[in-house]
Amino acid sequence: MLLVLVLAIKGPTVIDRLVAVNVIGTKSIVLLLFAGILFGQLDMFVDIALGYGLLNYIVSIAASRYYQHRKCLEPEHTIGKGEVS
Amino acid sequence: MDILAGILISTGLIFFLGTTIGLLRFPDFYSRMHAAGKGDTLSTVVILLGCICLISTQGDLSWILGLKILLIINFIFIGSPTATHAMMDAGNKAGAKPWKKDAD
Amino acid sequence: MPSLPIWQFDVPLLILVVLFAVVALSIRNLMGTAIVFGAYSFMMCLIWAGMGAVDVAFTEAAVGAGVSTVFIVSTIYNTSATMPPRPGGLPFKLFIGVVVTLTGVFLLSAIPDFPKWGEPNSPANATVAPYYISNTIADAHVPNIVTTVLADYRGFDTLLETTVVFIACIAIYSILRVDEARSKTEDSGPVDAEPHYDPSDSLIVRQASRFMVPFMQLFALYVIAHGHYSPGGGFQGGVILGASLILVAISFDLKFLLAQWREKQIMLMVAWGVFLYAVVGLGCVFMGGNYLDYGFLNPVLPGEQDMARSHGILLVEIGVGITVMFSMIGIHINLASNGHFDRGL
Amino acid sequence: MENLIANFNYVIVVILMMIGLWSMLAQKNLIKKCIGMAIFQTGIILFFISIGAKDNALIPILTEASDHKYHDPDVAKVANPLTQILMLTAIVVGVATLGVGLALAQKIYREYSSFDEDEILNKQTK
Repeated sequence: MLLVLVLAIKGPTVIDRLVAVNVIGTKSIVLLLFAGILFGQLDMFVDIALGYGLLNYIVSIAASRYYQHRKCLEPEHTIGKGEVS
Repeated sequence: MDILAGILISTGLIFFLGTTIGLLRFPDFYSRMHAAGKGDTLSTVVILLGCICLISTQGDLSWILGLKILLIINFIFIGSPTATHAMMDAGNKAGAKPWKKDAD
Repeated sequence: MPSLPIWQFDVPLLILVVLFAVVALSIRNLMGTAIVFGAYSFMMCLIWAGMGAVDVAFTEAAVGAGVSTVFIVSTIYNTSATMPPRPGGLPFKLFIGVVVTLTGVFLLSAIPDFPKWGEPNSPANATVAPYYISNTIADAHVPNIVTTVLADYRGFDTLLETTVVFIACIAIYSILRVDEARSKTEDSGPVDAEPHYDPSDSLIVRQASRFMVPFMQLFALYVIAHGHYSPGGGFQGGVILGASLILVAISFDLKFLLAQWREKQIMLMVAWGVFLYAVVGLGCVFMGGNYLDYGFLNPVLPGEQDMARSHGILLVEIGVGITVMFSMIGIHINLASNGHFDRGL
Repeated sequence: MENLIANFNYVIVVILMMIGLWSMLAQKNLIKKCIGMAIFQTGIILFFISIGAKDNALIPILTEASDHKYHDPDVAKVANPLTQILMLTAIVVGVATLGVGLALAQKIYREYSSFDEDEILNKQTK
């Protein structure tokens, strides 16, 4: 399930990575709950998932504030293929 | 109840598969956002509903767990579209170009 | 019955973690590095949960989702995200590669001496840990063993760790804060040309944060108070509280936060947390016990000796929570505004 | 192969530490050095946590449920709490030290307007 997202994380621009990380964060909530069900002690894991549900979107808001204020897209566009050194 | 849980979880997984395919295959940032924002939220909510069904038969304290998972669903429902909106706005302001058919 | 290291769960995640680390370090744009590092921390949280370390997973969740990535992003915001391509340097990199590989080979050669993964009788599990596990209920009435060990059995350790957080906050203040910040005048201009603040953007984000922040703070208080029975405690709750105020600073404005908490107040509260911890310890000495031996507090706190220990743990956790919360905010306002405290991320 | 799976966690620990070390030594960019430090640290945390994990054990929070007993629990059935608390504090302290590192980097950028080690050295010698 998450293996597909690894491909997404290599997406072309930084902001695509942001999208992918947001998706990964939401999916970790689900995976945490599954781990809790596997352990048979879901009541302990549900708190962590709740914390994730609350905190998950801070990162994306922070990063998007960065782009809103900078108003210039990152040079990863211009470098193009050479993004991975 | 277990059958309902199975149906819900597998539906969520199908939606999630659609999300990932959309993320990988769509050509530009805005359409990727479209796939991620909708599919991700919906699939997570459906899977969590399935989890509620799955645990609702075990133990007498399971209604608290169900309530907590409902809270998680609530927060995801608020937080995830907000994050999507913020990212979309950021992409717009930062100048990501929409994809046109004749561009590439 | 599922076994604790769920192999099918852990092994792919461990491989993914290495992949994420490599990807994070090989991206040339620093923003990308920060974001992929956030995903790395999500994976780490899942690994801790899979190994049964729920408290560690909770801490990692709060820190990774709320705080650390924001720190990196705000640093990049005040500086630059680009890495100019540098030609050459290949011999140097080769040399470093050889050094690192040699270190790795030495470390790998030590692996067969270690106990197997999940060995119940390994030296780390056989010495002092069984005492903690079997005596926590009798000593302190706290089912969460991690909380007991954290605040009671190894209270000195935690006191010093809290002090380290406190010192780190002070260090950042003394490194970054500029002198003009006290006057708060607008003409003490930023060092490099910062983009101007646009108050008209992101109404939706503001409203959503207005809705979410009270729930976060309530949840954080629940985490601190309920840490005796479920994962949680001062560190996690403090980080979540700090993250909620960081969210306020991000989605509104830094000034909005600083209008409510002056920097002097923030520093005072950071000190108050450590002070509360130390005073609880000193109170035990005055009651005739050893330092941080909460059992002797039972004339003051309700309950018998074991319940007094439980309440003492709660007091200490509150102290830890205050320190961690306000040092996170202090670090954020310094990093986000480049020490000027006027505007920032 | 059996041996490798049994010690897989240590292999990952060593790899993570190598990545962190390489990043701290070979990268010229200060922020990447900071992130390398954080990765090195997670390697060490992983080492401790995986040493504390036990087969067929549950999480270190006692409940009245199933095979956990409130009083007199089965020690082999509960994961090691000691390593967990050490690492729990280490994570929070780690984020504080990461903040200190980033603050230093920001200060250096304020003086030299660069994150690159070589450029900073060049500007210093001028």
